[in-house]
Amino acid sequence: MDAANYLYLAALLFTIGAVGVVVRRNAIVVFMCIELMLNAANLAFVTFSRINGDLNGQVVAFFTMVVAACEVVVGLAIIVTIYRSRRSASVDDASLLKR
Amino acid sequence: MEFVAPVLNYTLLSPMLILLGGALIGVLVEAFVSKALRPITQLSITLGSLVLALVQVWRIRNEQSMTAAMGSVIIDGPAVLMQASIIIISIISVFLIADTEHFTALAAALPGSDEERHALQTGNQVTEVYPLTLFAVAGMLLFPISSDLITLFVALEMLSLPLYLMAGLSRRRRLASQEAALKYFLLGAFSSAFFLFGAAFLYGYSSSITFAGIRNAVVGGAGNDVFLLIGIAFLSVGLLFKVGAFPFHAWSPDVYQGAPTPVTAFMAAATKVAAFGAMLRIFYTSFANAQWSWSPMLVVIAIVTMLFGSLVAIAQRDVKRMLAYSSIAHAGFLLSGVIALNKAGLEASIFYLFAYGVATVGGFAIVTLVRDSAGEVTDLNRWKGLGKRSPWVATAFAIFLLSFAGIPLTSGFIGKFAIFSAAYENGATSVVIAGVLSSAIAAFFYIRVIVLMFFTDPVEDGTSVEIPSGLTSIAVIFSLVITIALGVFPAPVLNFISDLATFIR
Amino acid sequence: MTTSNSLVYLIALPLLGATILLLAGRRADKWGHILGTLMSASAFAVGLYQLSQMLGRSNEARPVTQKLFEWISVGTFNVDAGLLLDQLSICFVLLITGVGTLIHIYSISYMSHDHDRRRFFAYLNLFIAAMLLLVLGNSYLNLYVGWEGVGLASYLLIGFWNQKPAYATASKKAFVMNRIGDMGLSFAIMIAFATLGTVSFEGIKAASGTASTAALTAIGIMLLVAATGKSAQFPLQAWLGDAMAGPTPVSALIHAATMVTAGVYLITRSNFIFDAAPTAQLLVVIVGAITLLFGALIGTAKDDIKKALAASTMSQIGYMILGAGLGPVGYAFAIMHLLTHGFFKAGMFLGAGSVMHGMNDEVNMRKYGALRKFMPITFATFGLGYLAILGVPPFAGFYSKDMIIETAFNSGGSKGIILGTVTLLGAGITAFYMTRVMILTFTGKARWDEEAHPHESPLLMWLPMVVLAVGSVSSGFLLSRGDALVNWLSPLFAEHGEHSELMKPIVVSGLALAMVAIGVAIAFLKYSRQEVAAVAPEDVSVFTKIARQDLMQDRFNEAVFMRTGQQLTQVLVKTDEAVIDGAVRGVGRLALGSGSILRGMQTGFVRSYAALILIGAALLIAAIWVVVQ
Amino acid sequence: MNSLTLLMLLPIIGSIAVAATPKANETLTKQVALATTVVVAVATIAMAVNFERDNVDLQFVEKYSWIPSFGINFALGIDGMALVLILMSTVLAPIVVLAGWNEAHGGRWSVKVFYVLILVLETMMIGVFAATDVFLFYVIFEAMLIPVYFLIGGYGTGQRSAAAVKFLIYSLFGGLLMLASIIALHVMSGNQGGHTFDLAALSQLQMSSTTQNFLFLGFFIAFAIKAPLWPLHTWLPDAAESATPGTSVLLLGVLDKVGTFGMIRYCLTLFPDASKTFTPMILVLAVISIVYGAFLAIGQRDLKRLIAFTSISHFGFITMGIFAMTSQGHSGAVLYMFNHGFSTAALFLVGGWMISRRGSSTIADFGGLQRVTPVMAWSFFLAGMSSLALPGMSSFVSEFLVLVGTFTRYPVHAVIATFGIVLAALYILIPVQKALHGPTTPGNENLSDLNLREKIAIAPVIAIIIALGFYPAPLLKVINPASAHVIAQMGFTDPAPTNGDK
Amino acid sequence: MVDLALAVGQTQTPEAVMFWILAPLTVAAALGMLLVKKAVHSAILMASVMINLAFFYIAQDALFLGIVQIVVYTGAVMMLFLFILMLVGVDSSDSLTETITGLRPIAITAAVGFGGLMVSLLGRATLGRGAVGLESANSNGNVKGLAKLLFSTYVWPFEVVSALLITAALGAMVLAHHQRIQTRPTQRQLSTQRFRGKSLANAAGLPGPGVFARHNAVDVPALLPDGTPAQNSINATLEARGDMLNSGVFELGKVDTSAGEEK
Repeated sequence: MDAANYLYLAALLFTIGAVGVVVRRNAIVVFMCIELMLNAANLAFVTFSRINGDLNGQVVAFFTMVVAACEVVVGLAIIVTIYRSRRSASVDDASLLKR
Repeated sequence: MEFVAPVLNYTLLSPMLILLGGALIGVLVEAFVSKALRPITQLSITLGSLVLALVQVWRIRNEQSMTAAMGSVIIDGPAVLMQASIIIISIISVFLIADTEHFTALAAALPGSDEERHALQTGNQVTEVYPLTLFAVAGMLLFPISSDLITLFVALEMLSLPLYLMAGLSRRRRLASQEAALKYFLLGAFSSAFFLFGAAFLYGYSSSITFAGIRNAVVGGAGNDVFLLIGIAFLSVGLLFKVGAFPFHAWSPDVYQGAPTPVTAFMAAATKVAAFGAMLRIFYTSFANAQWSWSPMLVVIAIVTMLFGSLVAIAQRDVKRMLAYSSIAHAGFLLSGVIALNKAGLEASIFYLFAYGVATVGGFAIVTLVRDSAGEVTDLNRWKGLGKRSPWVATAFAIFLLSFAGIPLTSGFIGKFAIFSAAYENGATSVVIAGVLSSAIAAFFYIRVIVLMFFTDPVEDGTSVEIPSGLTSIAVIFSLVITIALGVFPAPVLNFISDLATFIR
Repeated sequence: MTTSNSLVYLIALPLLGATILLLAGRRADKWGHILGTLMSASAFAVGLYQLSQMLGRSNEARPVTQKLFEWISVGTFNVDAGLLLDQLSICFVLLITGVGTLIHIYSISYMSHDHDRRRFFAYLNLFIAAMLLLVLGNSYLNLYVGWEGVGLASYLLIGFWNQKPAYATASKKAFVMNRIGDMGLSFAIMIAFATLGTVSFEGIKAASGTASTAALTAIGIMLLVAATGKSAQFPLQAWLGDAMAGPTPVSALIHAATMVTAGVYLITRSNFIFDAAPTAQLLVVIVGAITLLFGALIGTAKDDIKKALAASTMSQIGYMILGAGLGPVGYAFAIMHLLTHGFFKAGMFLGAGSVMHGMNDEVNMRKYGALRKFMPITFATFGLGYLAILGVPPFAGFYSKDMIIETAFNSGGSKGIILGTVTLLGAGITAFYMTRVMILTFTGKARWDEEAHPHESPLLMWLPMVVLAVGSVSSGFLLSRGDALVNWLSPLFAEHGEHSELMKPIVVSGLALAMVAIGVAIAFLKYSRQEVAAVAPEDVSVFTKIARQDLMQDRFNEAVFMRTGQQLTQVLVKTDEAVIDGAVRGVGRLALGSGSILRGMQTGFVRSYAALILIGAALLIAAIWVVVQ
Repeated sequence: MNSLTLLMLLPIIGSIAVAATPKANETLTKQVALATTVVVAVATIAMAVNFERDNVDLQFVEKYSWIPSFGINFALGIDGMALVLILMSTVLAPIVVLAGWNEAHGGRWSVKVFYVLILVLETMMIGVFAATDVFLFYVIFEAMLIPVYFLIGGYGTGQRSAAAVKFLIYSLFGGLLMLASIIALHVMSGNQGGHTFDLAALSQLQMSSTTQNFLFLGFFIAFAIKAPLWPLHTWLPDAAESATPGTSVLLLGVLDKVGTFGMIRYCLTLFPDASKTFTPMILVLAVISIVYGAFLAIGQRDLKRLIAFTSISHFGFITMGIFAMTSQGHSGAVLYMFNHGFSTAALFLVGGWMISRRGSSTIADFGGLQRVTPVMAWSFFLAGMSSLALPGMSSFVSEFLVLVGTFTRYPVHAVIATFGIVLAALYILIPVQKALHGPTTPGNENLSDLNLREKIAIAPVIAIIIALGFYPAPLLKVINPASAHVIAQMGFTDPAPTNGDK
Repeated sequence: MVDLALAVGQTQTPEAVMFWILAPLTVAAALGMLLVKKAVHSAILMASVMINLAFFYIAQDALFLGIVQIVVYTGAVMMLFLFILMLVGVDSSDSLTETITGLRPIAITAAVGFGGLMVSLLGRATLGRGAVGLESANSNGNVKGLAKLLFSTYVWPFEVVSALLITAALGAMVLAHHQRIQTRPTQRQLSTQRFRGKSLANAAGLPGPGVFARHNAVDVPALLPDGTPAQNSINATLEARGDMLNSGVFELGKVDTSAGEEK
């Protein structure tokens, strides 16, 4: 078993998350894709932690989870607010500001 | 493996602690102080803690420490300079924030609803912006002094989250404001994912998450550098996003336009200092020895950013968007300070950041003053003849614009000169030439605004300049004085920077 | 060499007059003409005084210099504001101030009805000063100042009645064509400085001994160009006819007696250059020969009395130039002809002015006729001048012109024969057209307009005419008696060996007189025997038509230079607007356009922005991938 | 001795005084401005008297540390060339103020602002010629644009704002190129013994010829835009057309001289080798400017544009003289700068009066002014004569020196340039004929002649033009040592007379 | 990447088995997130990815993180997502057709390029040192090890994170909290108001949904006597969610009444 496989997995998940941000329109799904990217990063951290043989990576992953939780709170609050104003959770509808 | 109790050097951390303390008090004020008293209380607390923090920064100006917070932060000259710059810019911004009329009366109320109208009538204010500001400032103070990836990431989020929120709190054009918040948030989170992913690879490469450890790994240079390169690239994506460099700039015009103008001013100025501070530190210390790998990348990004910002700014019709693109161009100029990778580059960047930040706050302060019955007027066509109606406001704005354009005797010129000199010294001639070219392009749109204000006859459409309230006046005058003083007598500040600007590793 | 402190007064007095008259404005209207005349007269007095001083000294000591101040001094380029009065310049000084003063006097009366008489006198004074500077300057650069100064004065005087657009145009034309000539003088000075290191007469004379022929030829040709411009020689002669737009005294003074002869002065003054540059000298002769025929031919067809006289002037100066081009032998004769011509041509011009004065400013000779009875003095003085220009002995022209014809014949070889023939032919044609002028003006039937009431001019006008007539009669004899002028000038010029005589003087005189007789006879047959139409007939030969149009010279200039120039100007104006400024504006538009296009990237959709970030990141990865490969 | 600083401070003090005058009392404002400029002019003349003219070193030297970390000093000092140009600037200033007494009234802003801008500009005009620190020079060079920009855009006529923008953008573009060069100099000086901007020290820098060429171009293009050299000239006609006459005088008469001054002071001194490399190209441009400017002037219908194009031609002469590298050419060029200042001033001021009276700047709208307004017509005529370099006018001396100096080294260029003098006759005489001569056309019958103030303003200009035409020695004696010094530094000696051995 | 091969002892084979089973599932779930229409389904798939990741964490000696991933991340954070999804309309589905011109091909190209290059790069990476494994680091137990780091080395960021949490809470409050600006009216006030209003139309209370309508579902508005639909008979929430049926369909005038007249 090669630990590198985890890294490939992380890269794939990260890519999928990034694509999700681009292709999905529902703000919540977009946000979930971002969470997916963070999770991919966490997986990379954990894997590297194991490769490097120290726990710093795991600490980072832990911090990431906490920070991500905060981000989720703020992000969802913003999404709800905009949903309440616009009656739409589509990120495409929020395009007043452009050019 | 015995647990050793952590030792924190509270003196060195005090600027941040003071601000966090102030923010916490602010939160308590929200809970316990009557509505009527809240604005003044919050303002006093905010200003007080900022000033106190500044004093504290001054007092630790000659300190150097790698262990102030168990190795999580570095206190050195550049740290002090960045922190001082951020605090000064924040103080000016707070004057703007404190002025009435910018923030929604009740963020939870639907735009156009009775509830909102009622809240407006009763003079309700979202005084939470003060603690949010303080949290953001604290994050900004932490960002450029972080010395490991965890702290860097936490600081990044800490400065970002309050800004995401504050971007959505505009009183007028609330839908646009909320949209700005959404865009800022989504893209910010997106970019911080890249940042984190990059951090993971750096950790993988160096088996350390401290800058020093990364530096050692880079110097030691074992194996091939794929992990390092990926790490640098993705970390840069996060950082470049924050500074608004092409192609990671796209959020900034929309957010600058949508956010309440004081917030725009604050984030345009202070965030840039913080982000570039962090960038300078990490590139100057950790990645310095891998210059071959990132320098070409940054050169290309810097050149494209300068040109892109300048070119697109020409085509703008909205003053806030124009300033946003201008700030993109300036991000390009500032990147040449990173590319310079020498002491001159560091000094120049710090000077530039401060000068640009102050002028930016001043510029946006003027934007808050130009309004009609529906609030701020940002359509440039309606700025016509401003010089006729309110010569002083227009003159002040013109001076800020001239500073952006880098006309001598303004701070912008000294900054531009210094930063391009530093880049040239490092042989980045292409950046200097692109910088000069895009400065010429940029001059075009700055001057066009001056033409609009001074040489075009006013249209009678109700646009008027609000008589500046005391607070905004203070902000404008303060910025103006600094902008001119740094243009005419930059020597003391330059010397001060020069004495301090050395990263410890 | 003698120095003097008083030379400057020659120039200063008329200059002072001009300055006072111009600055005082209308306040000086009452006495302006008197002051102007006095200034001119006092300059004449100074000239006489200088002459008397000069006569009292030996040949070598005669030239007088005065250094006023250091004018331009940069590196080795040192030019003093210095004056030189020698045997040559004194002739000119006296001619200029003498004839000038007479014309001042004449003008008092001639211009008495003009509102701007004071200004006229100011210009006249200015002209006198400039002309004196021209002949007194001790270096080419000083000469150049006077050279352009007389050009300016000429411009002002030709355009004196510039409210008439044609006159204004004429003055501009004169100035511009003169400037083309002046350019030649500039070139000559530049070449002289570059090759010889100096621009003073003295210095160049000293250096000319050792200088290469090429350099001297170049200088000489350029001086010739200058001379053609100022002296209305081919090919720059076209302005002179138009210059008759000026008041008649001006034509007399500037465009007959003095300024137009400056070219002769220049060539004579530069004798040391031309003597050492045979090619240039040959060109001088050719120019002179062409012009003398050219002018004479034009003169045959002109009905405007002043233009006829102007053509005659052109032709006569052609004689002088030709004479000057013949080298050391010819210089003195050229000068002599210049002086005698100064008298008789000025006299005739004043006569023409007098006629016009009496004929309501009519200039068309076809509307004259039979004026002899009404203007006896004018007729007499004009007639004496006529005889002089024809070269009838013992009038002035006989001495001077025959000398030139003789010298031409004797210049050797086929050149001598050609030149002699040309000069003889010229004499014949001169006789023809001058007789034509006489007949049309003074004899025959009156063809006046209704309102014409011809009368003799007042004293102030005829007195100068009389004085000049006396000069026309006697000057030739006086100057040639015992080779007075030749000997007087000889120290300035190189020695010349005796030429083989092709023809004896008496033969030449005989031939010349014969030609004159033929010319007069033809004119008599053509104009005295037949009715003269009051309106110029249109059914004339092609040659007449061409001659009437100044031998197509104006047409040529217009077509070749003016039109081309105008078109070039228009093209350049458009080019500047469209191409150069267009390029500048294009750069601006390019920036604005690309800005607008790039602006399109900002679609407002957050997902596009994310895509942009993703692309950016992908590009970074791609870059790494390339690096790692 | 800090007389130069004091001299620079005087107009600033004056501008403060102007700003302090009550808004209602415009006359007082003007009087204060006039008094200030007169005082400055007198002070400059006093300085000129104390100038040791045979001393080729900089005089009235002063040096204060300004931005030590970049090695930037506030360093002033003048040689003969700078003295002459400062003299020109400060003497022109009161004339402009007096001549344009009512210029400020048509402006967007108050009369006070106009004079404050003029006085600030005067300070900069002194400083830009006196600076011996390259950075200081650049700062003033760029900062000068701002007052001029507002003077054109705020008080001009017609398309004033567009013209002002064009002027500013053009100049800024050139300035930025120069900035790039200055940055390179700064860095190189840092690598070669410490950052400095001292002109003398910078001229000792070692650099490769490629570098030198590029840096030279940076400076030269900036200067070639300023002293408009074909094909970088298109801003000038627009600016001159739109600016008030007084502004035009300061713009063409003084500001544009900074370009030619800079070519001598900076291009030649700092990059002698590159100057030599580019000389052939520059001379060609100069000759094109001479002829092209003249042709364009002939083709203009607008009086102000015409004058602007004549200046392009004249700047061609100046540039040619500078790069001819002979003492005659050089001294001639410097003298030309001075003379051009006055002859252009005369043209613009009188032209301005004509235009303001007639209410049109189209030449064809005038006619027969000589009969209606003789003094004005004469003034214009004399100004024109000065412009076409009639001998006896000061410009003749300089133009001839340039030509003769050029001829000794570059005969072909000089010959082509000399054709310019014929064109000059045309471009002056055509407007003279159209505007002053001919019958008095409708609309011109009732124009008033110059009043006393205007006469007082124009008299010294014409007096200087004529006096220097006959006696240029006072200036030449000051200029010659400086020019000779530059030529010698460049390693040139005047070509000896060939004695025709070509 | 050979250097990274870990000798992780006995667990090697089981780990590999687990990996090869779970990893495809994880990727599939992640891809599913992009492809399903309903946001709720995406959320469920996301949760499954997270749980899979938790297994990977545990497999890689990150026991604490694995647990936290399940309990906190999946349990709390994902629930928050679902909660909000419920709020904004649980069954609203997303059209997957791309509306922004050219975005999809660009996105796919970028993604394929990005992912492909990443994978290719990782394949080339060498670390120059062997993989270590966490045996020694976890010798005192994973939790203890982490705790030691958290509370000593990383105490400062740990502290700062608290500020972050406060920020988040404060932010959520700012955006969501409706401050009561007026005192709530009492029953009495309300009824007074009802009768003193301009119209007495609603004095007797609002009509219920479906009354007189051809359908009596809650999302069908009642019909007024004149046959027009009464908008106020529908619950505001339904209306806000967009679940109200078009009342115009039920207008009496639109009902085909012609049949009765035909014989």
